[in-house]
Amino acid sequence: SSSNKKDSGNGPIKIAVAFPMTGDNAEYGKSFLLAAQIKVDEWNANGGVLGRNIELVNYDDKNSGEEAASIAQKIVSNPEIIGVLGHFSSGVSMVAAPTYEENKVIEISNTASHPDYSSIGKYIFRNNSVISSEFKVIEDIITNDLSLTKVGIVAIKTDWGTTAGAIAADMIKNNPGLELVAQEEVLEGSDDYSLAIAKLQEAGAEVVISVGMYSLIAPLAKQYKAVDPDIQVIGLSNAYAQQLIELGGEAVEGIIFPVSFYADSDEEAVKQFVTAYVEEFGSEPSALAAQAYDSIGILLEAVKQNGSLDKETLRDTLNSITYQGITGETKFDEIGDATKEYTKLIVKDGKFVRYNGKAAQ
Amino acid sequence: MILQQIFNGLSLGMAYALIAVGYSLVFGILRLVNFSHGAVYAFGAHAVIFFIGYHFGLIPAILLGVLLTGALGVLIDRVALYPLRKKKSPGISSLITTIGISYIIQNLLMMGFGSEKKPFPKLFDNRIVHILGARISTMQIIMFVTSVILLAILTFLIKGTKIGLAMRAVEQNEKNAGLMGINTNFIIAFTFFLGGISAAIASVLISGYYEILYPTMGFMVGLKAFAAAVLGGIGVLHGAIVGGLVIGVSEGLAATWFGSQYRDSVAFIILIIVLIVRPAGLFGRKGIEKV
Amino acid sequence: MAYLEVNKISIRFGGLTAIDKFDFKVEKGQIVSIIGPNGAGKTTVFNILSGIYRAAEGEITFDGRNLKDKSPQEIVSLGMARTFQNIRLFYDMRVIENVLIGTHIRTGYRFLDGLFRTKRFHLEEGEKIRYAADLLKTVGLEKRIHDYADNLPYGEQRKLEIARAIATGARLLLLDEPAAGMNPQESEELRQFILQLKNQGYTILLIEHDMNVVMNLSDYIYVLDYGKKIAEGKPQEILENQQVVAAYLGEGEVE
Amino acid sequence: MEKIRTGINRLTEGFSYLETNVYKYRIILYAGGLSLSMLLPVFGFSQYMTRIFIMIGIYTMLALGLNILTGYTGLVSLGHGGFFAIGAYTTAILMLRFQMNFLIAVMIAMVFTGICGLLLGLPTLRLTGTYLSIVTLGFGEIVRMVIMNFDTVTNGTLGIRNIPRPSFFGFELTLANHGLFYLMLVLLILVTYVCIGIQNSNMGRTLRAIKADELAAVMMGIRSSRYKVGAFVVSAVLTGLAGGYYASLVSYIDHNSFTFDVSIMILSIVILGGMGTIRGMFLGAAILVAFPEVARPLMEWRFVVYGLVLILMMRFKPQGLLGWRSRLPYKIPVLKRSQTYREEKEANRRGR
Amino acid sequence: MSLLKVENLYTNYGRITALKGINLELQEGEIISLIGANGAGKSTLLASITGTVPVAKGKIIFDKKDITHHRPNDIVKLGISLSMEGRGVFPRLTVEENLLLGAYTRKNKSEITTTISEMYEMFPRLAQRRKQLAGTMSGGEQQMLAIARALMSKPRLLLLDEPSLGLAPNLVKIIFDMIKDINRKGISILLIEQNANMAMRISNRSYVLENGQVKLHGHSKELMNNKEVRKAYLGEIIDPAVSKKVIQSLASSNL
Ligand SMILES: Nc1ncnc2c1ncn2[C@@H]1O[C@H](COP(=O)(O)OP(=O)(O)OP(=O)(O)O)[C@@H](O)[C@H]1O
Ligand SMILES: Nc1ncnc2c1ncn2[C@@H]1O[C@H](COP(=O)(O)OP(=O)(O)OP(=O)(O)O)[C@@H](O)[C@H]1O
Ligand SMILES: [Mg+2]
Ligand SMILES: [Mg+2]
Repeated sequence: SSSNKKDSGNGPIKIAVAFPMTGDNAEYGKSFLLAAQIKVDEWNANGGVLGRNIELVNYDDKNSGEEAASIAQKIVSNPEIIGVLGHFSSGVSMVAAPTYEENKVIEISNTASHPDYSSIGKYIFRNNSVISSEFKVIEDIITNDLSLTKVGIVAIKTDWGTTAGAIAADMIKNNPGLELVAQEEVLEGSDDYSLAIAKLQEAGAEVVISVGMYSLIAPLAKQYKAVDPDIQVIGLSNAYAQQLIELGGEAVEGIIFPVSFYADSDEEAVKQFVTAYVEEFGSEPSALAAQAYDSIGILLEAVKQNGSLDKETLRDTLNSITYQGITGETKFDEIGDATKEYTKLIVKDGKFVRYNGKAAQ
Repeated sequence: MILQQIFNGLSLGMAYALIAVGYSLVFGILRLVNFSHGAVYAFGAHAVIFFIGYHFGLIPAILLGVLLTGALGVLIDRVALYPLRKKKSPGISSLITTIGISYIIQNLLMMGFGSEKKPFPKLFDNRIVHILGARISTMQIIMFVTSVILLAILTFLIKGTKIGLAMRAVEQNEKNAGLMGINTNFIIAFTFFLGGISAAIASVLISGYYEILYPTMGFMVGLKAFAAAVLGGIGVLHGAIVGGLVIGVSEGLAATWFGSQYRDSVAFIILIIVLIVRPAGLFGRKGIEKV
Repeated sequence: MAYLEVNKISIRFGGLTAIDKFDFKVEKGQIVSIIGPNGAGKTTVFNILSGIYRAAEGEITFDGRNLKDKSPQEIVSLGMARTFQNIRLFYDMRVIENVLIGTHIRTGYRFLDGLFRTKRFHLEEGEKIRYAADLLKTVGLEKRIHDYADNLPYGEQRKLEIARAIATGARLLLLDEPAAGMNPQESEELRQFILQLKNQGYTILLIEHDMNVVMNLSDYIYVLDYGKKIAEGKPQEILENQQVVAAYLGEGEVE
Repeated sequence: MEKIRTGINRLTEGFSYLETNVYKYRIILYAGGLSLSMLLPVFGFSQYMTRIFIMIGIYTMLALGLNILTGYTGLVSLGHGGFFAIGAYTTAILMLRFQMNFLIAVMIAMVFTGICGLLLGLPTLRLTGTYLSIVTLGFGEIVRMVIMNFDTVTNGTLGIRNIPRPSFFGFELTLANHGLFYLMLVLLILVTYVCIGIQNSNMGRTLRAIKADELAAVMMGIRSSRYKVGAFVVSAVLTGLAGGYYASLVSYIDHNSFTFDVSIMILSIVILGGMGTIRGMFLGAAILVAFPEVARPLMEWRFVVYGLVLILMMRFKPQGLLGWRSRLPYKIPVLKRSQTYREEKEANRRGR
Repeated sequence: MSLLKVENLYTNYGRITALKGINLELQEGEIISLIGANGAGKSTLLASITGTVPVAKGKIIFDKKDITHHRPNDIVKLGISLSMEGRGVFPRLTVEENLLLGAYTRKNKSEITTTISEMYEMFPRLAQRRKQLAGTMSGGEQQMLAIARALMSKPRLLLLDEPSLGLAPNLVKIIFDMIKDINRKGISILLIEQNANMAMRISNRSYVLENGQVKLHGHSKELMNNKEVRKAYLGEIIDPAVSKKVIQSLASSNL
């Protein structure tokens, strides 16, 4: 009933930000909120959009489906809100998504990675890398750059980890040059990976793909290197975070992974964002934070190009634009997934640097 | 492989055992399931990091952190549990109270330190020793030795000293213990102090081993340690250690045979099976009831 | 055959032989007492009879049936109920509810009857409640029906415990030191009460240290010491038995 | 502190005073309360509010279920989230894979949860106190692990989504048409009815006796094992029902919907409301479910305050907010013209 | 010189006022007995003196020191020791550990060992069972342990709450002799007994409690001749009306 309700006019345009702000994953929520705020501040400094100021409304979903569901109800009952940046995990996003879809409120998640997430509805978008394309890069690293064959996988047992782990396994199985020697899933809530490591090592893995965030890859690398100093660890783009080096220390030296965002890039836009972010947060932004920043950017760009807040046309505009952001060029496909471009990074001397293959090092 | 996994399981179990001893202690003396123990454990590591941040140096920081955690134990008792005891309220309300406490500690830690995983300094140079073809790190050995020493000290304290006798008397009947001339408030505070200290020692060692700390680090480990304490028999300290090792080893074997993702379930399945066979745990004695 | 016949039962706790080949019998309608020094094993006999402990050897026949391997519940339903040396009421429940629990084994309606409030439920429940109220009246607790058990003074708690045992429909009552903690007047009232139970056809097996009660009530007395029977007989015979006087009654006048 | 204490005390004393004095009007009160809740949606609450009311209803059902086990029988379960999950998953799978109607699916789920209750209850009969609690805790975790690892049935960590809403004769119940709300109300009334039935019959009395003193109960001829297992089963069945409804309400479930925190929440409600009471479950659920919503403005302090609330409530009202002993006289049915009836009259006339 | 003085003492349990203005005095070296029906408040008085229940109003003075709101452990240190009603032994500790706890306030280890052997001499049964868990002892054995434990602290004032409860008749005599012995060694005693006859016989003075108040007090010899006391507490004259009433109510019931 409210889809055609005209917004009352001159007040600020509101965008909801719904992430865990308390609990285990609060660090992510806080950093995404900050990244989003930086983008909004940029726009507001340039006169806002459609002549109106932009305002973020912050919700804490504690990364719980139940909380998210009730927040979603709260968000859709506020007609001033045009879209939502959130939620954090796929599971939570998918509990909330139907409510947004029913009420024609745009949801963009910068983190959700469940394959089915964006197909929940037409108003549901994802500005996160699609895992299969990331694995193409990883395949390239292993076969061409490193020339290794025996691959092991350690995946975190979450919706995301399970899916990504399966895709990684497929990738290896379909490549006759690679051999999947072992695949282990590890549970959240324990920092001891020795059991999984022993199995991978026994199986003779030369390279291990760690399907998890920095909080998995850093201790994993540490514990693995203690028993096998020569192991090559490969990560995924969302492990790209300053904490990886803080936490992993020497053990993460030589870890390689694909990214669509690189904080030390020379691009002006990236520099500008990184400076603003570091000033506020004290550490460098992660890839996911950069995607949060870009997500707001795309949404505002779509509003601007659409020229009105009409929900249906706004959605169509969002689906058609191509956005140049700090995570590269972003364009949503039919179901609402973004395609991305990747560069490779390696940890060297406690820093992330671009990786150009073994020969080039 | 199996042997290696058993050793891995043993060192994992050592971590559970370390925490379980503190659980079992408070549990044994106060008949209280202290759900805040996991949070107190996390507090210990954070306290140490805090003092390190203020340039106290590693050893003084650890000492201060451990003492502060002991004090936290006493504070918890004074503020939240003592009033309940005074009212002779049912044990279950203390359980809910300790859950409330763990919410508070955990969230305050998050607010103060952030929820992310942070590095904890390495305590010892970690060397690998080969025993029977399996690798063991020096740190694992240190953890083992520490738990045994901790166990020995606590066991002597409880079984062999006057204060230990008083602790056992308080456990059985607080009012009558007072009538023996025992300062029950002091005894209970002392027990909580010991509980806090042992939690902190455990968390320093374990954090030092994995070189990692974060506010929710005590949750899953805490549950497992609780399971270990019960598995060994409530209040039986050496039982807590054996319980921890049993759970650790069964996780190791489970990971080998079924995969790492079955670790946790196997730990609890073992627990259930053992309790069905021995309803009072491995070393627990069935409560006597003279009719 | 006697109503209750106990044949050479023994039980050991670790190294201690708490009951050593004890045998005794109780005729229907009698009051029989077991006396003996502290720790002689009297309560243990009750625990064996009621199925809490299992005798290592020996046989028990009650009302023509062998009690071997019978569970406490089965024993109750055969018609034997007990009280405890340390009173064990359901303190968080009302007086009348305590008695209603006693009627439990005579409940015929099913779980679903209770859920759907069938006629059977109403009839039976009503009957039970009235029975309980009547019973309480006869033991002199009618003013306490609605009270909670822990608010009762000691003497009334004792009475309630007996009423609860009666409510099971038992015909043999095992009473473990019912007069303990009562003053002479109260124990005299209790004596009258037990006598009355006898007159109504109840059979009573009694443990008691109050000689005033024991000697004036018992038809027959067994004396235990260190788990062994050292004497048996009518009250007068027991009073004159030198062994009993030495081990139990003590020299001098009897209170 | 002192003020809070006297405040809370006065409040609950007030309630218990009301109980004694308003008893006569209870039918009117119940009817009033019921019609008020039936009218709730008509007051035009947002879907957000409706959702909160529904969640309160669900948690009331869960607490009523656990209350049978913990409140009456004295067996503390730290793993009721497991039964909740089993109910939800069974319902979801039956509805999705076999296109079953909600009602049939839920009923099968209840039976299945009941069987699980039996399977947990039987082997743990010999356990008491903390030993039992830790086993239930383990059970809850094992259920979660099974959900995570038994991919073919449970879809693993990906969870189950697109669970259909209940529909009857082609009419789909949603939040918007208040159908879900009324369905919750019907189920809640049903569960409450069952609990009252148990409480006021031999079963409830027996369970309470077992809680008070199991040995004494056994000596009264009670087969305590049967009743304890029975309590497990009934409790599981009711929890399974709540789970089934929950699955259909949120339409997406995964292993994270049924964590240890959920089990703790249910237990907290039971204890906060007042163990062994029915009224307490309603109040407890209302407070603990509504609190995080009301406290949203507190932001990160929210869960610190939540912890404080638990502690303070326990400190000042350890027996639960509505956990007083009834002061009403026990209801004794009277048969007219019976002997006892006449006697009583006579006694009254003489003036006791 | 008065060792213990209780002035206008009030104690409540929630809404119930159990003590309503008790006045009592005990001279150094005296035995005082406290008698009264169940629920009169005798145990509550001892609990108030030892600080285990909070006093609402009034004063308790021990050896010129106001101990009214002191904690139990401090009171024990001053030299008051209680053998409590219901024994209160620590069930999962051994007999010997229980005794050691009784001497918790004493420092000298060899003296404690001597006292323990004295206790074993007095109660040989305890010596036989020094390693047995107290909870598995029989009722009477536990009672002996409770008394022995109370003596372990070498108190100046010994409070005994129904020490003869559950004891065999010969032991009752021994216990009363023992009380006199202890007293001769200079320990003052406050004795609660249902067995008022015995209690009054060995005590210097007696207090009769009723409904939380002192109804009568005076020299025991005089009180024993008081008609009312004899009737109500010594059980000599049993009110025939009472027993008749009981019998009648039972006869009319249809059990
Ligand atoms: N479970 C047990 N373990 C070890 N010893 C026990 C156990 N139960 C009883 N005993 C011992 O067996 C003996 C008999 O105990 P019982 O309780 O039958 O005595 P009683 O005759 O009832 O004595 P009282 O008159 O003091 O109640 C006692 O010495 C007691 O210590
Ligand atoms: N913990 C308690 N809570 C509430 N009321 C109590 C409590 N203890 C005792 N009372 C009440 O206080 C009053 C005095 O009890 P007290 O135990 O002091 O009596 P007593 O003279 O020692 O009796 P007895 O001969 O039975 O030991 C009684 O009415 C009793 O019901
Ligand atoms: Mg006995
Ligand atoms: Mg008393």
